[in-house]
Amino acid sequence: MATGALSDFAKPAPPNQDKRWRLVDATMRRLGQHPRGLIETLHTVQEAYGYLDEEALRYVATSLRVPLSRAYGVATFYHFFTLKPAGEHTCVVCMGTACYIKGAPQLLDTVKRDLGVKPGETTSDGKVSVLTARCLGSCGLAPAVVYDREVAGKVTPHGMREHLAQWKTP
Amino acid sequence: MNRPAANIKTLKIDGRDVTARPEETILEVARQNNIFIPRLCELKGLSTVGACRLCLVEVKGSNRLLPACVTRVEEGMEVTTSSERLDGYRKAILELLFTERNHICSVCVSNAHCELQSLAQKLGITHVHFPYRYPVVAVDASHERFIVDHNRCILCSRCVRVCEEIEGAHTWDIMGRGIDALVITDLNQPWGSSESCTGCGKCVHVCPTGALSEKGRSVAEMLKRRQFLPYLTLMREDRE
Amino acid sequence: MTPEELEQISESEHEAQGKFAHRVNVCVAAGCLSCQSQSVKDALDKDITRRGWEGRCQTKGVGCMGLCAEGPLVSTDNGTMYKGVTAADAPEILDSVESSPIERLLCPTDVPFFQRQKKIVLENSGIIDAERIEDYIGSLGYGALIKVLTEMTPPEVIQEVVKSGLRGRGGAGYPTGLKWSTVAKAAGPAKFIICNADEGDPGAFMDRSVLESDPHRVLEGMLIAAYAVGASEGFIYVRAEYPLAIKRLRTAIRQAERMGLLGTSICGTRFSFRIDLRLGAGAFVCGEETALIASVEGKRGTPRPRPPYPAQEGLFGEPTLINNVETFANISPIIRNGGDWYAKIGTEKSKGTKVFALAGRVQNTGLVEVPMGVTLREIVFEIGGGIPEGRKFKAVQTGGPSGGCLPAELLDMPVDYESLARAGSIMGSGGMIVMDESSCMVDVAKYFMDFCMTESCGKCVPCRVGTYQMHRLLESITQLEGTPKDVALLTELCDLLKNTSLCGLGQSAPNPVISTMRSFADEYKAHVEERRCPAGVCGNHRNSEEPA
Amino acid sequence: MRLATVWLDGCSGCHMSLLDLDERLLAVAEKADLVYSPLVDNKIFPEDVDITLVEGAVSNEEDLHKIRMVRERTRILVSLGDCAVTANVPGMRNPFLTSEVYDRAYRENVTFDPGIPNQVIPPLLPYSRPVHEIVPVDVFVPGCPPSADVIFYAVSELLEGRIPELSAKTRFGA
Repeated sequence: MATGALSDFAKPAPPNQDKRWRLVDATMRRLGQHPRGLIETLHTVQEAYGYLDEEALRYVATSLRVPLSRAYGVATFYHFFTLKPAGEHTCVVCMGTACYIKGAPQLLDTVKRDLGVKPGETTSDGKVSVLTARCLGSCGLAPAVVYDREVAGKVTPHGMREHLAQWKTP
Repeated sequence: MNRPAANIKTLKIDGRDVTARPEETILEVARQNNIFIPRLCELKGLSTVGACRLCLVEVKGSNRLLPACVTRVEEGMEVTTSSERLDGYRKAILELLFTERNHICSVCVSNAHCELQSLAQKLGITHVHFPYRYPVVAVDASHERFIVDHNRCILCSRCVRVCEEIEGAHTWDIMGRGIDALVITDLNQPWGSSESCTGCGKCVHVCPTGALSEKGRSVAEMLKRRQFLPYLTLMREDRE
Repeated sequence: MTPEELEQISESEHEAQGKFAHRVNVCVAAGCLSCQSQSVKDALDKDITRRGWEGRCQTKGVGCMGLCAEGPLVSTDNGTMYKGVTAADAPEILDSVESSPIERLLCPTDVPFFQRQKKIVLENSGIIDAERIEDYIGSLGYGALIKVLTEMTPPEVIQEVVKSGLRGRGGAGYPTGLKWSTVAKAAGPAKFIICNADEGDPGAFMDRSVLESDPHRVLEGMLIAAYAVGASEGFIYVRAEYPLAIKRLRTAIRQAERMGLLGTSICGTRFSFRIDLRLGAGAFVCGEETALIASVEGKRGTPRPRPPYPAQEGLFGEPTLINNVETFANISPIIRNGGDWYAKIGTEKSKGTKVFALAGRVQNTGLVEVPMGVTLREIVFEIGGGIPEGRKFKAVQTGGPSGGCLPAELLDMPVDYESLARAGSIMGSGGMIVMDESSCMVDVAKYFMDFCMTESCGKCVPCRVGTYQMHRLLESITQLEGTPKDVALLTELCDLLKNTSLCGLGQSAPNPVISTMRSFADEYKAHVEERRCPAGVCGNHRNSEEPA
Repeated sequence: MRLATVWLDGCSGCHMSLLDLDERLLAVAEKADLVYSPLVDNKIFPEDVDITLVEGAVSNEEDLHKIRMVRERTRILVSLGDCAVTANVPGMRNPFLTSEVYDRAYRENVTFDPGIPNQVIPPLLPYSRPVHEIVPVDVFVPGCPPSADVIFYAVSELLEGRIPELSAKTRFGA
């Protein structure tokens, strides 16, 4: 094989000067620049940027020599990955069994009523993203909600309403 | 090619004595002996995935049903390819496929040439007793020669496999999961804008339904050619 | 690392801890942390400085003490446990170590919740500092590893595990020793160990707790397994949703590497083993072994038909041993005390103990470890303290979305693999959700079907479309718009999915429906024939706790 | 035997195919009275019909009312053709909201006096549905339309008191 052909497919340069690409590159290097490092690398991108956009997917896929469609297939298979930027705040309602039978559906109703968004959506002002989790493993504290990475236990619709109101006021 | 007799397995399919090479699957052996086993995801020349579950057969001594496309023959195996139970399951699976997307045979390019449609007839399906889903899914006609109509897709993944394994482009893959899964090209972009697609059309011809078709075909006009698949496989084997 | 060196570390650890006249342990596992237990520990430390007690009283961040509902939990060296502690209580707690306990915060430990448990997997939880390898070594940690490396051949190790009767704690209960010997016998240039820490059942948090409270125990179990089957590389596939567990595992791996307990030529022998983490990304189906392997390989986590089994052709096509966290956590005590010791605990076919995550409508929610064979009644009513608010018990759900709902008639059934299977449920990974009369069992079935539908990978038709159809039918029944015909369709789909789905997720997805239809048929009947929900849960207007 | 045919939401192609029986219509007429049909004059669907052939999907409130009444008064109900069996082309609107369908039909594609009629046209149901999703159906004759041969075979068998086996003779889209 001609070396010229190979060099055409040498590792591409990061999409821009953003320093966070160095973290992404470090993960890819650690995993030997191998296609099997795809998921780990996507984790790093999401941690650094908050979500996976087309540019990032293209960069990671080409760098790891993963077909574009496969990278997209993987990124959309796993619910932990998101292709859209999240809101300023996130509110994750746990839908584990214990939380479900202890009132998680009522919490979701509260979110819907107060913010007008369904799980997976972000309010139109970009303030709050609402998500559901399979189970946070905080079943002893059911129902549980994560407000911006902080787990809150035994949440009531009233308590939730107050918390959401805090976010709404600038 | 001569093989030592010890390497030949003997088994029974539907009461018939048949012989097979050890690496062969129940489906391959059945096919050689003109015993019909329905299937939609399997296609000779592509890897097997065991996904459509139509080729499930009963094997004596196993309490589970086994997919004929991936189950290798064993000495003394007794296989039943058709029974009231199996036929019931197969009909239910086909009916589920009809409910999943919008399969309107009467206006489909593949009408009369569709594997889903003909299997349904063969298995005696005259109506679907599960409720239909009626999803909103797109038709992408951005490619200059081909069309993908997700209304007709059964997610058999033949297009994904032929593109990866035979053409080597890996333009197709599946995105999402569960009932929301969809076949996509590259980064879920219009097929016409795909960078990796070579336009070879193999995906169109392995597609069992009207999901992938050539442009300019009207109802019932899309005939699929498959002869290239065994041909390519054979020619590549000989090259080694 | 030699046995002598290990002994030395252990001794100096005991000496260092023995220097303190008093010790206060604060739970810093995820449950209590989310009730601000870290601030309790900080306040204690601050008050110790204020008193000048630095050399006299030690505070220690420890793992889960079990009674998560009452957190933050704090225990002192005189055996007192406090519940619901806040930072403001710190001075009073320090006062109490030298006087009488604080009645106001007292959490009695002479109650069945603590007394009826038998701790093997959780023996160090709530006692040692998960972030210090020395503390683990001081509690006999890595002794089992040294023992196998210096005194036992790989077949002897496997023999010990076979003798123990240990069965996989991830769900199906496959005999662990048998699995190990299959991988040991498989030929391959490389073999792999995978620890499945993608705890996926909603309502289960046993594995998280073990990883957060005692991560070295899992590493040691994997090391022993690697030695026994001849593997040189291992992966822990852990949920990305468990950041604390990930952090503590990373710390533990680094510490073990630094001490020469992981890496090349471990303890001066020819045995080498590396462990790396792989983060799960939110796909329940990755609990299925072949899907898990695909995910570790960086692909979509879709299962493939078996055979070939992972023990023959697994990760990267090589023989692979997959066990879950709790299974690995059982290994070092088995090696330390012998398989015969372990086999004496539990029932004839289900040996040892099992950790359950007790949650739902029960007084004492939290983590419990009990010998196999105790009855559901003992767990729910004695250990769990029964149903709060004077309500009536209705069912206990085990095994998550693959399991079933067990009614009051089955409360006296012993909890072991066979009994649960006979009753139409499974052991599963150990989630146990208690429901009272305020839960509608059709609604619960719908909940689990929603879960299975969302988690179906979409590869095989029966699971992909069948779970959708079943969910839709249950949706219409719980909207009180269903008909008896819908129930008949549900029954048909249960049978279809069970017998034709590709993997365990689809095959077991109908279990919650089957088991509720069997034990609570009258509830289904009320929904479709009388358009009435006996529990008052279903219908177009969900009962909300407050007015709109 | 008392025979009826009903026309719900369909293109009438199945009735055309029925007329294609030509001289075989006489053979049918010897054994059956056509007591109700868009092809004959009776305006009221009678009681005690032995066999009713239904063409078309159940798409609006009138269809719904009619098929329930027909089912009550019929011994053997036959779904004739793909629209009755699968909802077929009428069902192609089902992924969309009825409001979108009305807009497309009466506003977007209309140049003279666009507007949704509120009289004469019976309101659409949310979905256009196969007959058997509304009432129990005894015999299914798929096809778009089923050929005259298939219809003749099906009707002949029914008139002889047998349930026809049709899957070998016709299919969806045939």
